[in-house]
Amino acid sequence: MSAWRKSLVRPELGAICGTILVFSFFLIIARGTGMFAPQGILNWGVVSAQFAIIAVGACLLMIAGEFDLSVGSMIGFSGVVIALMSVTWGYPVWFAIIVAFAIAVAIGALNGYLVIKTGLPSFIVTLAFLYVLRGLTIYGSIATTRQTIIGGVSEVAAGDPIAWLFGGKILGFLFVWLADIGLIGKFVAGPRAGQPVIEGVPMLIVWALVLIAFAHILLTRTRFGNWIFASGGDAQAARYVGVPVNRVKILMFMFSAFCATVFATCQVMEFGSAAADRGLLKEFEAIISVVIGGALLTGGYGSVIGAALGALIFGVVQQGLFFAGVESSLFRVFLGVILLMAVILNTYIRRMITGER
Amino acid sequence: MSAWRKSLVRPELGAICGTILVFSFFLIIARGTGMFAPQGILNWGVVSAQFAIIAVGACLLMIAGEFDLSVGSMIGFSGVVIALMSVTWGYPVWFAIIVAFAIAVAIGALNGYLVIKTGLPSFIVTLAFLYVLRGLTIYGSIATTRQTIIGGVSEVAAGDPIAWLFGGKILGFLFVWLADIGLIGKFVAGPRAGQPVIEGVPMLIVWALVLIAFAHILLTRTRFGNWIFASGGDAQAARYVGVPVNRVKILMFMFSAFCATVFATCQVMEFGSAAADRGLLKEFEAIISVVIGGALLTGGYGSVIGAALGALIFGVVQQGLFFAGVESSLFRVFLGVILLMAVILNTYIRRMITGER
Amino acid sequence: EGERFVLVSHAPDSDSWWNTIKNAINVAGEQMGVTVEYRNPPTGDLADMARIIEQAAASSPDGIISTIADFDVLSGPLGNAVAMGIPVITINSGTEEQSKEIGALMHVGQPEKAAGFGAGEKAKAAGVTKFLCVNHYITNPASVERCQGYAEALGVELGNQMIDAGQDPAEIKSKVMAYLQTNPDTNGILTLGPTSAEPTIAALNENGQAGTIHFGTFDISSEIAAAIKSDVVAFAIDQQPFLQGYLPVVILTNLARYGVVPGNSINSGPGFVTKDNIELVEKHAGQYR
Amino acid sequence: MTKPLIELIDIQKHFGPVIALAGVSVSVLPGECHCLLGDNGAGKSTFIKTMSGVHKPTKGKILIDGEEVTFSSPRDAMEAGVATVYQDLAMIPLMSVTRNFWMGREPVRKFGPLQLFDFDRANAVTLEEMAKMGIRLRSPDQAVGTLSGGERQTVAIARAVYFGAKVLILDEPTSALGVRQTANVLATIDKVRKNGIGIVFITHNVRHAMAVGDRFTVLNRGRTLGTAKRGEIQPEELQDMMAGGQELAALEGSLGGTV
Amino acid sequence: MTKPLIELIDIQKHFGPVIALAGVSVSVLPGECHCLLGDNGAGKSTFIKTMSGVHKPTKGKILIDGEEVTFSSPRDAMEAGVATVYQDLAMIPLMSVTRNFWMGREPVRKFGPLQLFDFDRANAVTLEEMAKMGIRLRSPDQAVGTLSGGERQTVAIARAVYFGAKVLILDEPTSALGVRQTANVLATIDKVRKNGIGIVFITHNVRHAMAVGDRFTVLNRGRTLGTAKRGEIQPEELQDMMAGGQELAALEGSLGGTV
Ligand SMILES: Nc1ncnc2c1ncn2[C@@H]1O[C@H](COP(=O)(O)OP(=O)(O)OP(=O)(O)O)[C@@H](O)[C@H]1O
Ligand SMILES: Nc1ncnc2c1ncn2[C@@H]1O[C@H](COP(=O)(O)OP(=O)(O)OP(=O)(O)O)[C@@H](O)[C@H]1O
Ligand SMILES: [Mg+2]
Ligand SMILES: [Mg+2]
Repeated sequence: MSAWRKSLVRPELGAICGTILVFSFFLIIARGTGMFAPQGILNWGVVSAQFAIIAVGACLLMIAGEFDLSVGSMIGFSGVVIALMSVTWGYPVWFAIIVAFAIAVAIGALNGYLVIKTGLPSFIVTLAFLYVLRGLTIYGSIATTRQTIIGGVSEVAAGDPIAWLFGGKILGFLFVWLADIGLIGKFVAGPRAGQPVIEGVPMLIVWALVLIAFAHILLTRTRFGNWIFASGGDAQAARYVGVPVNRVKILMFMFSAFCATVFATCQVMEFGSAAADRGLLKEFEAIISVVIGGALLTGGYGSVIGAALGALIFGVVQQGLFFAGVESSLFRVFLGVILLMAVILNTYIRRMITGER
Repeated sequence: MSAWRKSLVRPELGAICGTILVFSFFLIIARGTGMFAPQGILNWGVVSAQFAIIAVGACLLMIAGEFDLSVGSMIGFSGVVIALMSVTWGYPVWFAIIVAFAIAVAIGALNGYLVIKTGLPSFIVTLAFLYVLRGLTIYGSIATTRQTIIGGVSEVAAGDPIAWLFGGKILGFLFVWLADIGLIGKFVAGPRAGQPVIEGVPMLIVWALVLIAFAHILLTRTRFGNWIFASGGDAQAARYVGVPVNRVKILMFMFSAFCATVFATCQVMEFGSAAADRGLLKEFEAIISVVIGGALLTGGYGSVIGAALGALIFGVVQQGLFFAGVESSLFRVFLGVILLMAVILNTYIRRMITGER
Repeated sequence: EGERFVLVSHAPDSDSWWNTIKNAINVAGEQMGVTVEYRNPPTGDLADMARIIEQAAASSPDGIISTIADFDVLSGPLGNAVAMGIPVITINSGTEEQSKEIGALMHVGQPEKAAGFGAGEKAKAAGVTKFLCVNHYITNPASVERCQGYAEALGVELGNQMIDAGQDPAEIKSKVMAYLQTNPDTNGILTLGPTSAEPTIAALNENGQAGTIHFGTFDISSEIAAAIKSDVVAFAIDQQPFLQGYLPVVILTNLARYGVVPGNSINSGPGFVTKDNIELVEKHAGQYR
Repeated sequence: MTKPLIELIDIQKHFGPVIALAGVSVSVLPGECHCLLGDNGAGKSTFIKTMSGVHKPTKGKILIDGEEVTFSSPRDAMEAGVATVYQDLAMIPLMSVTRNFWMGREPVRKFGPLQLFDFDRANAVTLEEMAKMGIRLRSPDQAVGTLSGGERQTVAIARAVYFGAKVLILDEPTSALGVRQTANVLATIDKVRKNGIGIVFITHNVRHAMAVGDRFTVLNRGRTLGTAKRGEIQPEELQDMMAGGQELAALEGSLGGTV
Repeated sequence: MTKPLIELIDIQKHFGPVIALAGVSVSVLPGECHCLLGDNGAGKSTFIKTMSGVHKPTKGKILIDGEEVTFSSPRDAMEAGVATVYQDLAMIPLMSVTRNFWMGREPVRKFGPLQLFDFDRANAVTLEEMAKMGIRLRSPDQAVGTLSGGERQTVAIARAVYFGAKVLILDEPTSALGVRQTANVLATIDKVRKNGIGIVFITHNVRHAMAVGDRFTVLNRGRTLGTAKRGEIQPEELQDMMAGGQELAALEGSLGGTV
């Protein structure tokens, strides 16, 4: 294999090709629709960032040999915990957020503990939690507020020291400048007339980038990353050379729950409300992003960059079809077809890399 | 192991215990509520029969070593095919039903073919079909009728030679007689005053019983049943002794699609309409029933009777909570907990039987 | 000529009720010679809906028509669209006040709670004291509000009278029958749309209580129309979705072409469909009604 | 000389660039035990997989009773009377002994229009055949997973024997067995052979081979080093040919200097 | 006499009712190659798993440099200088050679507050160590799955050797190797031994054992048949003890009468 070929043949190759293809497609199809204007980019950027946040958690967990179907329910659960605590019970928002993270991570640990202790497939254990968490979320919000949506978080979050980390926007000055030199538009009416149409980069995107960078470095550049690969590749072999496999797996379940809670908190802070139905089917979307990104469903192989690209493809296709004016129900058809094609391509690439038969 | 113990320790033991437990529980909790009156029995009987129909398909498929996440989408798809063909395009209902079965079974075969040919996990392939089929269903019904609920099937189905097989009721005379001798009540008011409270046994229940009997005999008493076990237990070993593993697996995918279509057809015939969102998450419910019934997620082990009892537990718990007046959103929590406990118990029983470590 | 508008709903792909609105925007689009795109979050996730509004704004249309399914979630993106100089009309769920706060031109529709309240008032007049609200979409806030409004009009606690019915017709039917069997003193039923109404009608037919319980529903379908005619269903609350789709397109077109716009919000409903006016409704049920 | 039951002539098998077999000819006579020996990777497994229809040979002929045949699946080979017991893939632990025993050849009984698995007969035969092999089952319903590794191997052999194959291929049947069970297997091989069945016995263990073998073929990197009759060759020679004895001897010498 | 590196005294190990080890004592001296031989199921694997911290002995003592220790995990054993190469579970095919080589003992490099996997050093060392074992890697990023079975085993041995274990346990390292790679492994064992490391070498192959062994212990049904020094015992005796030779001889005799 030449150096050139070697640098090319990597787990995320399929996702890279996919990304190029998808962008070329939409550059042709949806050129004039504003999809690639600054605002349009921000739009699919935010959607992709959302997918990326949960995909990163699912990716490391999948490489460690497990997966988590309770991600979607966890998103609804964490959001409702924050809203209940801050709005209904009047605790400060920063406290509500910390408690939500603590509970979510503890549930992730419980997930992991059950998988390790009972030796059951994570499919079953986390499927049980998919139902339990969603049930608790609906029950909790109805029992306390007689509603499944709890609003008013924005008001109580104003001036909170942590809330900004999830709902804020940064680099605003940059967009003011860009608007001044005419590169992006300004609002022309309403109370915000004169301000640039893009207020700043939402913290959601920052979180996505930070999590991707963190997970990528963790996975590829640290000792712990090697343990993640080893735990998923062959848990027994890893144990024999002293890798603390159980700890690695439980930590990855916790990380997956952490990512789900980041997702939930950003959403609650941005929109000011939590609803019991948030995150429905997001577990599948996370798994799909990861698998499109070249990871192996059975563990031991994959790439965070690939998963992030998978999320990008997911986001761009979803929003791009809207821009292109395609009937939205066809999105699912596209998604299924992309998934199948990506997996077949990835299998081929993986065999080339690993000599698997 | 004594003969007594031996006759007891079987795959469905866990489900049997669960059934006894669940019934005892509701006999205590919901005794006075009419849950165990004839009408109440019919009530949870129908719900359980629905679960059982898809659980049977999922059970054989799971024993053959694969599973099918597209069951729920297939339910929506088949229903819409029938309604579109009969109501919108005016074909006779029997023809629409036959075409729906043919298409569904063909898609099942395609699922199986892709799994066999690409060697991909069935999780991924059928996840793709979950999205593709749901997308096609919604798109198809909107594109042709601008609606996602297509009604009016009852009118066109009147007098149809096949429709009755799915939507009819049998043994009506029995209930008239039972009402006459006073064993069951009669309507005292309303348009049907004087008729027995139970009109007959819905064909749905008949289908469930027939499918359970068929699958149970197929699995435990025939040569083909042995091939199903062998294909799921160790495909390679089975191939070496001449079991046509690929054919077995593809046939089981087709059977699973067949069961989904039975489910869909019964529903369309009973309610007179098909909706594109029917069957949402039914794949999980089928898998849960099967797993509660003692089958092994990875194949090669399980029991149709167990799966049927799993469906019964599912239906009784769901309806029982209503009879007992428990907050209905808690059902999901119960379900998750039952699933976990059942699987742990089943794992223990299985190890006892198979000497697995 | 050829203006482009985007209508964003909160309904999942599979929600049948919105077809009337889709038909309305087609009719209006043809009549006015404009294109109207219909967009919705595929799973009904309101956060996704916010993204779609942002995306619609980014494609700089000549106007946006949107629901206010959740003011908290949608006020931001809709406000931004207004600030970008895009005319916005809000429809369906949401209140006039919320619409004003966002800066929209007007609101065409009826608030959910008030609609539920209206249904409750009718029920109260008919002597309903204990009721069942069949919620097939428990995770959707609007549907909970309908039940809540109904309960308030009756002056009773909602409590366990709202059930989480799920979307499967057989399960809805069985749950309704189970509920009625254990709560035989129930004398009122509210369903929130065809998905829950049709199995409930089937349930009442089967347990012989058809016509003996005061039964109100939201929205209309051919099955519901038939049930109204046979006295099983007392009324269907029709917020006349056709108007919610049709009027905004016409208004936005006129605004774009001639700069004229009505000064006030428009109440498209509630219209109560009863046996008296069912004939006309039935003809267009599911299409224009 | 008796006519061979099966004759493989100049079999070649390539896996892409890998040449697993480069022209191997072997024949099996009725009632003989033909031992196939060879170092790891010599191609023994590939060769017997070709013989039993799992692989199609890239080149070469297979003759059964003198007539050329082509096997397109293991079933074909089984039907032609070639049965194989694979070392790892013989049994499915989750299934009962009876189900395993009859897997792929289930006896059926007519029940009206139905063709049912004839469990009465199947169980009876299984118990009987296992008893012949010296294994007393608690019950034919017992899962194979509850048997010891050796017992599992024995079930597999009993099965192949029972189905009256004309040629019985055993891929390292003794490598996972204890001494007593090995002795049982070897004794069984002897019994089977006396019924006129030809046996292909693959092993690493020269002692096991010498105990029952009539002819010995050594494979080396996909080629035969020739076939020898019993008595024509000494265990030591066989051991040397098989384990690359000369090279090892050289190694021993070189190390010997340093120890 | 030199002091043993590790001494296992009267080790017993029961799995429920199964007595896998019924009192085995073995010691390993610095610079010696101690061969552990035995029939299948004799308890060899169980014994070395006890030595390497995977199993806790039911009874018995483990002394390292004369002091009693208890291993509660493989990590403990590794840290005490006992490294093990398992036959099947040595390598993870999906991971690169470097990642496998360092698995569980990754070298880290400080990068600000971060502790990063030091790939430069890891790759360099891996390449070098593999070269020492006679394997030229295309690249240290190469997945282990692309190596031959023999090469994989060699990586595992190279790894254990590199980590400078005081005691190196090899569980049938040669059973999946061709002759040339076997010779390589044996030569490596010899090299390692000369650095004063004690080696426990488990094998079925008496020739391989004789080539490098200094002492030989034969296990049989969880018991030792005693330990012999090199030169005190002949290969034939060893073979007989190990493979239950007498029983086989008897069998051969009984069959001989019938052939
Ligand atoms: N499916 C395959 N694809 C590619 N190469 C293969 C395949 N099967 C076998 N080989 C190669 O063919 C050669 C012979 O392998 P084979 O398994 O037949 O040896 P063997 O004599 O049975 O060895 P052992 O004693 O280890 O069982 C080896 O080099 C092996 O790598
Ligand atoms: N985890 C376990 N649970 C129960 N019994 C076990 C376990 N591990 C090993 N045994 C039993 O202990 C005995 C010794 O097995 P062991 O694997 O140590 O033998 P061995 O000498 O390594 O054989 P081989 O040459 O086949 O590798 C066997 O009877 C085996 O069945
Ligand atoms: Mg082999
Ligand atoms: Mg061993």
